[in-house]
Amino acid sequence: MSFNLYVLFDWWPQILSAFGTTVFYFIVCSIAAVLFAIFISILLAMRIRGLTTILRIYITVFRNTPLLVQLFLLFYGLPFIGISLPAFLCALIGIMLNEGAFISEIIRGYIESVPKGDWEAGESLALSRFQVIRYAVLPQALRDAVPAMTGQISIVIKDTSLFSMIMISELTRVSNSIYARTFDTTGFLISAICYLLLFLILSVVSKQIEKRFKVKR
Amino acid sequence: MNQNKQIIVEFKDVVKQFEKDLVVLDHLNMNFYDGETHVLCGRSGAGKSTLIRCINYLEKINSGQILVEGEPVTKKHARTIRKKCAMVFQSFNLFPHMTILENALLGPMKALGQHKGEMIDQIGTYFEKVGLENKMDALPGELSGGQKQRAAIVRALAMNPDLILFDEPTSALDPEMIGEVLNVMEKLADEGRTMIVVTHEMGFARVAADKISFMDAGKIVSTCAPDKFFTDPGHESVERFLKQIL
Amino acid sequence: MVADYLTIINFLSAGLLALLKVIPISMVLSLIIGIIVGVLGYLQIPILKYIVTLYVTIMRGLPPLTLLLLVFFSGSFVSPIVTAIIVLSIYHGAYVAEIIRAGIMAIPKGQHEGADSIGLSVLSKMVHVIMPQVWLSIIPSLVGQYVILIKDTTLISAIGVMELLNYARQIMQVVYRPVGVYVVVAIFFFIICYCLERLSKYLERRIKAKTIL
Amino acid sequence: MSKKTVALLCVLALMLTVVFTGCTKSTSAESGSTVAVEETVDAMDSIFESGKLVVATELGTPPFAFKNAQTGEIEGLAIELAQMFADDLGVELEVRPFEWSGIIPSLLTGQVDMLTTCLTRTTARAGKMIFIEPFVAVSAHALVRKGSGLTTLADLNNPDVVLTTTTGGIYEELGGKLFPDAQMKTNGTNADNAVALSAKRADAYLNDRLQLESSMSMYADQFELITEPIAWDSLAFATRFDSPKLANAANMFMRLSKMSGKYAEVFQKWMGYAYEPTFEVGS
Repeated sequence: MSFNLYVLFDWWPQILSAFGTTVFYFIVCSIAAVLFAIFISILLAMRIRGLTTILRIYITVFRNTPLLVQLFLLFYGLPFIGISLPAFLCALIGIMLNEGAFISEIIRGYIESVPKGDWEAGESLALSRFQVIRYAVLPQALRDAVPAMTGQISIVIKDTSLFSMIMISELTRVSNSIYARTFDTTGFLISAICYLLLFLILSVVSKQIEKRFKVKR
Repeated sequence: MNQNKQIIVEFKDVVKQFEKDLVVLDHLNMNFYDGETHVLCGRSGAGKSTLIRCINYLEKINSGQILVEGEPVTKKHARTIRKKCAMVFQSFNLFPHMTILENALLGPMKALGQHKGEMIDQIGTYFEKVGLENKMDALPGELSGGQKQRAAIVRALAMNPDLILFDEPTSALDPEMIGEVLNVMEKLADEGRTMIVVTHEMGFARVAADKISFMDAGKIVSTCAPDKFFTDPGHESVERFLKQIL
Repeated sequence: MVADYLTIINFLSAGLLALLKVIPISMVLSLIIGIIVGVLGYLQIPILKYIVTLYVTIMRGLPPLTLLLLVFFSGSFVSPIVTAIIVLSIYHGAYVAEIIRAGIMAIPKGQHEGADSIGLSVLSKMVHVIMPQVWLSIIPSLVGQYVILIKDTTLISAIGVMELLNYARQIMQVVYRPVGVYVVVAIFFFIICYCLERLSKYLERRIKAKTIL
Repeated sequence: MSKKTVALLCVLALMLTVVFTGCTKSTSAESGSTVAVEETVDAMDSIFESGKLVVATELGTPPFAFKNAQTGEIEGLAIELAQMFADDLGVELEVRPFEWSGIIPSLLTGQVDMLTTCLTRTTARAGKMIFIEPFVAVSAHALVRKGSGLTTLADLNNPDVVLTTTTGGIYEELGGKLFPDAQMKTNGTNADNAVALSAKRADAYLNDRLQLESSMSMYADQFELITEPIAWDSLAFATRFDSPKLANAANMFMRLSKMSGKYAEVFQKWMGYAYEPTFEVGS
């Protein structure tokens, strides 16, 4: 395991574009996952009979099966039943469903820990259940959930490495292809550094967000 | 005198029980009248809080009927009734992520569908009334307990309610802050607002109440005007209660 | 149709064997690494504490797939399955270390002071006083981490370990039912992970009840 | 105080053991090639000692090596030849399946004695291992969807065209060289590539003819080959540089079985057509 600079000189355009792809997928997927999770946790908090059961099943299933299997099912399985989604959509839907399940579970926890009095205060202002969630409960829960959520989002960075297996030319794929042509593992080291860089940037940003959105009670 | 006033809340044979055997409201019959400040007192666990929480459907009753302005309190009517009666809680329950102005605007804007522009002046005068006109943009977390409770009262007033329910509004406050909240409540009583107040503050009851009811074990034991209540309540358990706290 | 699924399950069972090797060994190794690093992280020994922080940060920021490929192609380890076990253990060891460190931190200060006051050494304090209390509180998060470890074993197909997912991809060419094949794989993981999740919830409740008593 | 230090030292020692075992492992692997010159054992010798020839193969490559869905046995042309070779040596054969990307490392790290899989001979690879005489020569083609409008190889060299091939295979590099303007993608297995082509995620799938034909049989009438080959691929077994004896024996086996007609028999059985010596395979 050694770092050979020539890899960087020979392959920097591919590495740069792969880094861009990774960043792009990370941003798009994490935004989609968070929005989807918020949507799911609102539906859960609405306590609509039947729907709640379905959502609980969805969350349990997606939390307890590997993301890679879900991606393979979406990418290689669905075409057999006539649904051929492009790789981008498979990646997006895969992360949205998988991380969405994890994040909505986090948000649900914080929604449940919003003091009961705040629900009642919202209800006594004659707000509908949705309005209570939308204006009184969810904003608090989301602010409380920021640290746990950014932790989960940092996992999305790592999840993007799985996209290498569904025809997306991101960091891991490109370093693998560098290895296939040069038998040099420097590509993996470079991508590892890129992932760490992204992770550290996200940690700094999330510290700021945490500070900014902290709820004083 | 009662005959001149309209009944605003009517309890008809109301039973409320938690679990199987814990009866909180025991076949309760009671009328509350428009324009009156009605104080409910009694030992803790007597069912006072439950009684007023049943009025705006925060608690469901098991049998009997509650009418608010002639309308039955049911799940179907819950929102219409809540638009008419605002509530002030023991622990304020202000939304911590909004400024107190936003707290006060939330109900009128989202539940009553009013415009912010129409409301903001009126809410401003309420804030002046409670002495918080300089704090409107503060978050609840930045305020003292007394200030929070006064802000919560503004939030209730902002709904322009026919009736305000107070659920032990001073119990969670430090002693030195109780006065500022009671002052505001006295002002409201003087204005002739309809209020139902659950409180242990007998001083407030004596000064501001039009009527005082004493509750014990899920029943209203005695209802009378304050001067009579403190001198000749007419019931032995009320006398004992008064002796203990005065 | 049923025959197809029997073929699939029969075919996949070989992959199960590989997983039965990888999962328990990685669990134990990651626990050992986690205890050592977690205690070291708690003790805050100069210089060493930076190494611990560096290790934990790198493992938290690095995708396990990249780590697997890097270690595997660097050729430092003998076989894919050994690489898989070592990488999974090192990777999850960091997370287990964080769980254990947090567990130690959560033990009331009085316990440390009590142990110090009766003259216990650091080691015997850890072994006899602190760790027995830590176990109880960390079991739920430990089980949660193991669920992630189990799911991460699908990644080792990328370095050629013939495990469940790899067999699944092979059989696709023979039995023409990719949806079915992947669903069978998903069900397998679901059963294991769901049982563990229930177990951790159950233990959490038990532990809570115990501390209240 | 002293007890504390002792305890700390204990923990430190434990930590160091972990670090050191890690180090020794990596140093031994790095210095493996230099050590090999002095004291390594030719795989041939260890094969006789253990009575077992261990080979690596990739399963998703019918008719060369694949798992029979009915019996669960690994079989195919390459496997049968390996079996014949083991029989000649008088030892047992152990076949270890790997995913394609793990094949070459499995040989280089000494887990197996020999690769008996569809290994294309390339100059770069020849620097890593000894190639045995090829066991089959196949042409490599591009597989396209019928009616896709791609009919010649020249059509493929277009920025709009997405090419796919197996991850870690030689066609990734070759495709990049032959069609520099096209986009080069990869998928894990032959079946995955066929899915990608069928689902229009890729416009052409590059691989050797036999692999492509198995993909065509998966999707009856959907695909067609561009008949002009992109390359000729001679597939060969391979062994390590530290095992010249094994390489020598394997070469001799390959040559003799072709001369004796045994090879032609096996070829007919698996390939479905008669063996004709080509300029390279036969000679």
